[in-house]
Amino acid sequence: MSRLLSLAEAVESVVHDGDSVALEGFTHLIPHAAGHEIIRQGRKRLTLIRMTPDLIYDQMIGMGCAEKAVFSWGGNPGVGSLHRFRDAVENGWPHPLKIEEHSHAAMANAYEAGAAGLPLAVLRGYIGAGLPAVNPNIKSIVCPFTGEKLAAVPSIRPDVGVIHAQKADRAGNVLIEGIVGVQKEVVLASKRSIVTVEEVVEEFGPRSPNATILPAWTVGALAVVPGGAYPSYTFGYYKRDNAFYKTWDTIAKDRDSFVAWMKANVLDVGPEVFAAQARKMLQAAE
Amino acid sequence: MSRLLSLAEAVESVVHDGDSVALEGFTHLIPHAAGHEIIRQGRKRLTLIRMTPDLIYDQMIGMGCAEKAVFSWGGNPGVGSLHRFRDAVENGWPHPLKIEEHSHAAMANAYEAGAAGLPLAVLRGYIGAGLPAVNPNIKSIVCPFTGEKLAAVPSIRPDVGVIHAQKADRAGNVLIEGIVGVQKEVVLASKRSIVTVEEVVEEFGPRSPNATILPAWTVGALAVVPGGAYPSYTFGYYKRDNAFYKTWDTIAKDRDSFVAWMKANVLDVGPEVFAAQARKMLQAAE
Amino acid sequence: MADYKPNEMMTVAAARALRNEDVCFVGIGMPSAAANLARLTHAPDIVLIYESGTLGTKPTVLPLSIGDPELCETALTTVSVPEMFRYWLQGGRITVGFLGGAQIDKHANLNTTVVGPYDKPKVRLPGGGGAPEIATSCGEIFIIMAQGKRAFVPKLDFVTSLGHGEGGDHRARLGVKTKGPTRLMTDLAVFEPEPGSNEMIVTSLHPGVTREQIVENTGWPVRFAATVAETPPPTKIELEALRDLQARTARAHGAAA
Amino acid sequence: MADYKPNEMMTVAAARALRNEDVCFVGIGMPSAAANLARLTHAPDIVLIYESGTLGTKPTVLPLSIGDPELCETALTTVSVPEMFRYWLQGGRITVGFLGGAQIDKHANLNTTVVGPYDKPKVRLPGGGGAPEIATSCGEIFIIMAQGKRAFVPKLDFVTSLGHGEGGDHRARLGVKTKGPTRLMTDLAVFEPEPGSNEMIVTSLHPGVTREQIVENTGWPVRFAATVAETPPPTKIELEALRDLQARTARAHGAAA
Repeated sequence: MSRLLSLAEAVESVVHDGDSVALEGFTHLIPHAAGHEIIRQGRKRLTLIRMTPDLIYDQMIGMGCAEKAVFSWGGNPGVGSLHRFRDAVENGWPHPLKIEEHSHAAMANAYEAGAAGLPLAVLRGYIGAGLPAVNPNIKSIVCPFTGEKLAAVPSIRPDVGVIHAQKADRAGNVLIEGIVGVQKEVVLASKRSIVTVEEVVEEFGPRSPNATILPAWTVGALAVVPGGAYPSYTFGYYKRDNAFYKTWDTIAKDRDSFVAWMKANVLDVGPEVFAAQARKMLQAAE
Repeated sequence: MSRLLSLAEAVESVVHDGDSVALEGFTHLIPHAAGHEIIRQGRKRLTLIRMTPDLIYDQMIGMGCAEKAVFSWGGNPGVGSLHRFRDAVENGWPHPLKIEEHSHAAMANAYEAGAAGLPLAVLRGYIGAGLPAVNPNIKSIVCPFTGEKLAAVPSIRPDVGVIHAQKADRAGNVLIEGIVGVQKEVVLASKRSIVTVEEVVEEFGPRSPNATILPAWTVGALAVVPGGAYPSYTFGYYKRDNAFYKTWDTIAKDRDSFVAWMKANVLDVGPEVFAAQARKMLQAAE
Repeated sequence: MADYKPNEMMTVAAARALRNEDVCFVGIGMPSAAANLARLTHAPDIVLIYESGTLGTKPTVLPLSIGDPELCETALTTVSVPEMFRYWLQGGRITVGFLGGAQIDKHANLNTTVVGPYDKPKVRLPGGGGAPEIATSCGEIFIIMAQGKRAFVPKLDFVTSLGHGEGGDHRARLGVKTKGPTRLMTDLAVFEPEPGSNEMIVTSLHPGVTREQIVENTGWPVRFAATVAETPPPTKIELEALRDLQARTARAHGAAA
Repeated sequence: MADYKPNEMMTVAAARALRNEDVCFVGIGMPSAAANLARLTHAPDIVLIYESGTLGTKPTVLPLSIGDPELCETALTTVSVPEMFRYWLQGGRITVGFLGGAQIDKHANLNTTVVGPYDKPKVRLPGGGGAPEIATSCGEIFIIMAQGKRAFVPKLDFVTSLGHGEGGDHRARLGVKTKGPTRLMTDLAVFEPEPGSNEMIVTSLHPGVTREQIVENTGWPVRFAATVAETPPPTKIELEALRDLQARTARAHGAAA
């Protein structure tokens, strides 16, 4: 049953040093506020799992939270490199980062298999590609009916899954709309979970009979963080701050400017700053 | 791209003698009108695939359309036996029926795998159960990561998939709501398809961003048949005729009363009778 | 205490076994009546899931089929059938699954497939449906079946779903981590697995039922626990809730004719 | 005919290759510009799919990321990412996939993973994302890449996604049934696979481009088709549609700052 906590309490009680942690959200609903809180609480040696490491993992890696990254595409979408991620891989700064690299198809299937309680995902994948030679977690099975060789990857079953969503109701059920990504899968696949939401409502009210809802009993800690996905976005609430994604390229390029930005915008503030940032994007959208 | 046809034209052009045909709908949205049309057109030697054979296959089997049934639960839900199905299996009337029997989990996974273009589905299933000993299409694979033995079944990829849905828009996209069952999967898994709908609207208008929609280019023939799911139901349109399901038990128990009912209610009429039957259930619901 | 029928005692006994915090995979018929009775009495927060995909459903009348409109209309949300079997059942999210059958043996294996040989059945039953995986994926299994020698047999004609297999640690030896059948509710008694052997033994007799009646209605040499309780009879509240539910259901299903 | 830049010629050439009946898996950047240009000009019914799950999307501005709000708001519907990769990509429902990369070889294999050794990269690139399966699951592949010796290399540092492998029937020998790269659009020319060898050869030069320029900007001994066409320059309609789209996009992304 989901417990309504402050974000600080949620991270404190759910995320431990050394955990495998998946903060998911495919461009949409990226749990930036939760990522910042993990940084503020100084978590170390995390295995960070995420299809698109993105700004959120650039920040966590640059601040030294990560020992390993499991991912399928590590860039700043539409902009370019993740400079902190590259600095860790290429130069070992702030310390070396192990990587386990997959394709999107494999990771999406692996989350699906994790949610389904299976030990592996099977896909027609990686044919003629270089990754199987460098990632021992890409194996194969042979179809007993057709003889076809298919790729197999371990299902993803993180210690902790973290997502952001539109809203929860008083009972603690969570509603997700728009680009739903692997949001539902990562919560169902994880041993523990944190869900941040824009708001808590009395009841969801009229909705599609097939709305994407995580029932309260599948959710761990629940925290209300308005704007918690900024500079990503929350469908129905505020837009993506595409300009910030471009600005990040400059901030992150240099170690000093990165550290200064993190101090001013993460270490010295709290999750309450997200509401104002999202408000700005709401106005921009109107 | 979906083609708008009469139901008779759709069945005429899409369903051939000897085809494997899956008429799906998990209690909800069962394509009864399409089943009746297949009977009227006298299709023979079909392999009928369906999780819950139900009244619709009781009728098709009793009328001699089927050579084989692939299924996971063959009963009249909440009522009892399928007498025509039993008569075919137990006594070979009107002729013998081959069966391939699975569990629900296996068939649901097999449709999913069919939609996903895979040759097999993998599940943790059939442990300690008797079916693997009598169904050679239940095999296993070994997880290369954990060593766990998991069940494997061939994916379902029928020649023809047939479903009923709420509505299509002018472009031929199809919207499905409520208990969505394996409706989407069976169309995506099939080589050809027929979708009957309650109505065609200009545009779907406001809807969930994640509405279950089959794009026009994934749909074969489209036919408008108001009430086409009766005595099953269409969420948002009319209720299930639970009383008829009970009545069917009496009709189907006896070969003569079955044949008489089929002549009067299927052979001698057309799909236009469904609208009035559904209207009755609409009134009952109000 | 009102007058009641054996069937009502069976349903009430099954309802009582459910806890407010359970997530229950419900089958049609008696399991559905028992699960909804629990929800309407002592377990208002119980989560009911039907294999049609309806999560957290709260029907006001009992469904005739596994996918009646009421189930979807009153659900928190409804997922596809593949998702239901993958994420929810196989995912290990169900605490209790309800099963029944045409035949049961002393280790609570069930047959709903055939009477007679599989290839040339005397009676072709509906088949397993969800049962083979419900039996192994749910945290534990409750079984509801009216007792009688044709149903409570020494050897099943077909094993549709695994109970305790050949007894003892057979489930564990098959790699199954869930408990299997922990409780069998009949119209005469409650059975539970004997620690060690996992043979289903009588642990509670319904009021007025004798050991002789149990023996006469069980096809194997039935055994009794060292201490056999008497099942508390249905309370007024339980009976009224059950009868109201069944009356509403009869009206709803009949009205459609 | 208006003045235009080589990048514009490249985008227009890519747009022209798309047909009105195509179902196109679109990547971010130039593929997105080309696919939307096609939709806004000669292929109004083309179905655009982005890997974020948006089916049949019709954005009025180009997305910066693969999952910008515009994509979902204008889509027919949006599915989960596992479903996108299972039912839509692997399901074989996409006729054309667009790819690009940091490096390409003469058989149109692509590298977007690393420059230098994998374990100790000189440059760590973003990685494959959807590319490894896009490359084999789509009916055919169009590639857009600006030409230059650092990108058009004799040997890839890493094979992120399969093109024609070692050439010839290598794809078929790997069990792949799709066509692979059928067209490579650069800022200088159009390449197509030579029948038989499946080596990418120049089949059309953009207006004003010389064979010498191609040779200077290709890291392998580039070959030309027996008959090399001249790419028709962008029409006024094409250029206006492309520039309008890019101006709207710049305003939309800038305005958010």
